[in-house]
Amino acid sequence: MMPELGKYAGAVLGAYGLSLLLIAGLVGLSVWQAVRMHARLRDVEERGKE
Amino acid sequence: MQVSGRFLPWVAGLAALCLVVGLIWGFFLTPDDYRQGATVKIIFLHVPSALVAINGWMVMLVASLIWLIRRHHVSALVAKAAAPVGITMTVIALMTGAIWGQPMWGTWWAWDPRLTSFLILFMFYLGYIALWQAIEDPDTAADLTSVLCMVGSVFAILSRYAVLFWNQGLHQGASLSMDKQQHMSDTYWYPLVLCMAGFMLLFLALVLLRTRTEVRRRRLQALILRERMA
Amino acid sequence: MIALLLRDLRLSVRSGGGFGLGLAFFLLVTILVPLGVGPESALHARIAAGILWIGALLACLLSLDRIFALDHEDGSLDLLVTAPMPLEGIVAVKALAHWLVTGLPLTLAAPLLGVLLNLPVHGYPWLFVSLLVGTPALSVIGTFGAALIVGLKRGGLLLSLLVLPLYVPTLIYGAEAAQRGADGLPALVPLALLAAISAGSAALLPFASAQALRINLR
Amino acid sequence: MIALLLRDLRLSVRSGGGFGLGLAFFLLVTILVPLGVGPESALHARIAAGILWIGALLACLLSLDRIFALDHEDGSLDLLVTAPMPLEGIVAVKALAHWLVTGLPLTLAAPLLGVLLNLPVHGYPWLFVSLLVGTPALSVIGTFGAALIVGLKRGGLLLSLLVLPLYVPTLIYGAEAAQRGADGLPALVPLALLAAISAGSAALLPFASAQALRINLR
Amino acid sequence: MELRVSDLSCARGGLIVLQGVSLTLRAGQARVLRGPNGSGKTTLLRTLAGLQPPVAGRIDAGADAITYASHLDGLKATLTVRENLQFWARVHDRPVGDALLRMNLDGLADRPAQALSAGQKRRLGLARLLVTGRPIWLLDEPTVSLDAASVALFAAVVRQHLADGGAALIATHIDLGLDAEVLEMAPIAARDILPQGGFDEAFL
Amino acid sequence: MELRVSDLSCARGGLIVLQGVSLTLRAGQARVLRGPNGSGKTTLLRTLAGLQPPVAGRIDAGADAITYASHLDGLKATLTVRENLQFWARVHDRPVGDALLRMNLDGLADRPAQALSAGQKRRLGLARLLVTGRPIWLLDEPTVSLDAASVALFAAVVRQHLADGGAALIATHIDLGLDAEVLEMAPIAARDILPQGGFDEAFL
Ligand code: HEM
Ligand SMILES: Nc1ncnc2c1ncn2[C@@H]1O[C@H](COP(=O)(O)OP(=O)(O)OP(=O)(O)O)[C@@H](O)[C@H]1O
Ligand SMILES: Nc1ncnc2c1ncn2[C@@H]1O[C@H](COP(=O)(O)OP(=O)(O)OP(=O)(O)O)[C@@H](O)[C@H]1O
Ligand SMILES: [Mg+2]
Ligand SMILES: [Mg+2]
Repeated sequence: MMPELGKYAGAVLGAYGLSLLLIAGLVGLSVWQAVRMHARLRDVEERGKE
Repeated sequence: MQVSGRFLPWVAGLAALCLVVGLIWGFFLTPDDYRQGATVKIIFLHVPSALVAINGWMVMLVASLIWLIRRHHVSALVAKAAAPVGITMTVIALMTGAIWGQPMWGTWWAWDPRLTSFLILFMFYLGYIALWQAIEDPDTAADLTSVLCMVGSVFAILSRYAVLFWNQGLHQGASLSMDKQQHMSDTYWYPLVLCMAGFMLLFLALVLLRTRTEVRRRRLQALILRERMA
Repeated sequence: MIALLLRDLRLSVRSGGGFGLGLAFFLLVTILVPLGVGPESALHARIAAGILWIGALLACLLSLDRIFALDHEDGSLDLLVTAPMPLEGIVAVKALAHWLVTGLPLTLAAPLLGVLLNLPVHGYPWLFVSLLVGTPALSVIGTFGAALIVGLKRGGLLLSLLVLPLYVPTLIYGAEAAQRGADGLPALVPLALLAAISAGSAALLPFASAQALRINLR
Repeated sequence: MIALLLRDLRLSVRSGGGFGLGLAFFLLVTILVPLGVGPESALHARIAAGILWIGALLACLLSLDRIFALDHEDGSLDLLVTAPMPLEGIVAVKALAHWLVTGLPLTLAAPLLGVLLNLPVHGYPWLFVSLLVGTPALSVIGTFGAALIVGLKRGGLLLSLLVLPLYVPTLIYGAEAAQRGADGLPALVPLALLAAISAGSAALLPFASAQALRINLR
Repeated sequence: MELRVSDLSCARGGLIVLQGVSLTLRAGQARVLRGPNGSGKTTLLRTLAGLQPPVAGRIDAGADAITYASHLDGLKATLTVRENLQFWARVHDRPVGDALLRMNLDGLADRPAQALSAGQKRRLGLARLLVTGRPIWLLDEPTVSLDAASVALFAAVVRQHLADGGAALIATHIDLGLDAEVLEMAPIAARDILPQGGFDEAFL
Repeated sequence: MELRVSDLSCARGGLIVLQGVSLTLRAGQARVLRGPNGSGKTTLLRTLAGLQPPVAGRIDAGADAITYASHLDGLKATLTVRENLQFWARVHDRPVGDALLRMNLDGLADRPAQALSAGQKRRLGLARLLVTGRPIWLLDEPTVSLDAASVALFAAVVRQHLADGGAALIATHIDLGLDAEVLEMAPIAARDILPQGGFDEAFL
């Protein structure tokens, strides 16, 4: 399955790994912030209704 | 909010699809280049992220202009939301480029014009984000960052020419879609297009998501202020 | 307007923050570089023009936050804004005053400091002219940055971050002109481009600065 | 004491003046140098260690005036001095806080920026270690300088002038250690001297700083 | 020469602080703003002075008719008392005249401003009003740090200004002994809290 | 716990400003410093607080007995009201207690100090006195910017402090309604205006 990367394996894997890590980090951060903000807003809105 | 809420899952899904297919195709199913060996595979990350990084700034510029002219609040928040995505893409392009440069040019970094202007773009993003964070009042922050974005764009173009004047570099010339045949065979081209689409959609999805978060944040602040006064 | 210019000049002479210290910083950078990179003079000659330009740029940069911050802290900026003067004029005068107390002395001192870094002989006139033409752009662009961060507590380093990318074209053309001059190559093209940047930013940026100031003060 | 340390750290995180901006300045200096001296990477490799040390030193230098000036302006320095804490302790804590928000991040970032300047491979560990050992000296000496100029309006550049000569030995040994490391030469001697300077100034200078502060406040 | 304010709303820190402020100030009139700490006096004066935009409502005064004296005096520590005043006079293109004498500063004319006591600084800050030559004075707690004699001196200066056809709006906690109507802050305190058309409203 | 000052001389800017100051402040006593602007109140208080050395004379108070509230409040703009106070409490190694409540700041506890009005900032500055736990308070115009209600509140706080065995020396231009002797500045103003000992004197 794994393609033969030859002597450049480190470079290619490193590039893919780092990039995916960064993208995942950004996506994770965005989602986390979105979820948290949504929850806090809901809290406050419900408090307001009472 | 509603519109963006309806679109978001689709955009995100499409982005994920394009990315997964494009990257898997690029990574597993393309042959090595006769000159560059396996390192060509980096192109599927490098070029799309560079593209998105540049266009991210354009998006910010347009959003800032809309805010300054029409005072449309959401567009200011779009600009704010786009900046972190843009800077991440810049970092990805820089890093993959650097990793690619090591086998190709024998150095991680060279002061080639394209690389240099990319580094300057990174600094612009950094300054822009820092300014957003430094200012308390959201309206003031939106106004000032918009002014910065516009002046910055002018100077970014100036620097581009300055850098070109200063050094003729190592980096590949532009070989985007128009004359692709001359530069790149289809084997690389199709997955590359897919990846570019994927990165664009990812950018769109993230900006939408982050804008929604920013809108909620503003709403939350407004509500908290109201409570405090009541 | 002239009153404002005179006041700014007098203030920077009185508080000792004007010429003296900008120059001193320039001198110190020029001294630090040989200490940092080692004592070979051939090496120094090659980097002299660039380092002198960078030193001038940093010295300029460091004095930027004084342009508005002092006036903001003691409330006189509010009063100036409501005075019968166009804000663009105030901003332009401030930039001019900054250039007179920073850019001009730096330009005059640079050839002297060139000696320390072993600048080649033909380099001197080019270094001087390029600084003379380029430092106004540094002051004007810097005034814009200072206007952006007025009112932020100690925005000093944020200011550097905002302004430095804007300084890039000026630095490149300026250092390139000086360097080519030093190497005995034709250097008129970068010098002309440098002059264009200076003229352009002096003509247009005061409007952006005034706008930023207005936003900041409300 | 710990309260003071925590407060200082919190303040510099809140005001955005801490890590971020010192680092940014470091980055900017590293970028400016190639723009100034031209794009040849062989040249960069030769000056990399020196330039990185100078950059770290300048980034450190620029944040020095915050150490006491902010507290002095809003009156809290007067209150701290009359609080039940030894002044030497206050000064030492201030220096520590400064190192934590400036020197430490600079040290961590330096190897990354080495890439931009094409630092030779063996240089990295030496650069890192020399900065780790040397930056505390920069903070302690800087605190002394800051104590000397407390209360002068915008003593920023005066401060640079006072402190830079004091920084010279640190810079020389630090850059020498990093440079030798990069050239593959033995570099333990300058490193040991650097460590001695750091230890000595950390042990003795707080007393001088406290004295300077006492004189300044009356 | 008249200051006419109608239905003004002012915001501070994203919240509406004042609402429905209407007032008219004619030549020779003074008005005292009175209200507890945090009731928005400074906010109102800054809005009238044009230092922050109103959220709603209109402010009519001639061009360049208003001058504002805030909590800060706008003094340059290294300039002498006379130089400080001369600068403002030249900015407004008018002579310094007897402003120093009238604020009892003539003995201190050649001292740098940093060597003044708190009250002396304040007197110098107020002397600026005299050299601007503007008819409408907005004063934010002008008597802070002043001793009784200086307060009386300043009240006389204000009275003279009114007699000369000027007008003054003064926020203060103490009684200046002026013949002025009081404008209470309580009735104009904001009822709804969030700014209209501002950032927040769009998100509610 | 007693503050005893004998034959003190103080200088400011190289000139002797006060001469022959003697006073004793016992537990439970307050004293009001009264004098026109520039008469040296700030100079005296700074000298007593140990922030500048006396030219002559002695100051006796226990170690760590004195705390001083100057024209400046020593607030950090980016910290909240509570954090500001907590910091001073931890520096003095004491609990915050009900200081916020007593200065009527509890509603503002989580606001950053920069978002306070002038009077609210001053109240926070004064709340610091409560957390230092020191018996002798030196107050330099504490009521600047305070409205009538806050002045009364603060007077009550001072009264409570005196009842608890504290002491206070207060420079002020207004009447706090305290049962305190007045110390006039006029008699202690310097008679011979000579430079303070040291450098200059050698040349006279
Ligand atoms: C840190 C180093 C690098 C940076 C910052 C960088 C940046 C960029 C940028 C900004 C683009 C432009 C994308 C566009 O025009 O749409 C690009 C494209 C490209 N880069 Fe790099 N690059 C780096 C290193 C490299 C290396 C080492 C290689 C390979 C040897 C490389 C190969 C390419 C290729 C093939 C393209 C596509 C050109 C095209 O079709 O337009 N890059 N890079
Ligand atoms: N930057 C800010 N952010 C949020 N709220 C603020 C800010 N500045 C002031 N406020 C609040 O706005 C209100 C009005 O403040 P303002 O300064 O106008 O009061 P004031 O009447 O001048 O009070 P004082 O007599 O104490 O000077 C106050 O409740 C204050 O807490
Ligand atoms: N740095 C200085 N250099 C020279 N003289 C000064 C300096 N600072 C203050 N003075 C003078 O010293 C005298 C005493 O000042 P001080 O500040 O103690 O007065 P004060 O009683 O507190 O007045 P206020 O009620 O106005 O606050 C004043 O005449 C002042 O002009
Ligand atoms: Mg107020
Ligand atoms: Mg005083």
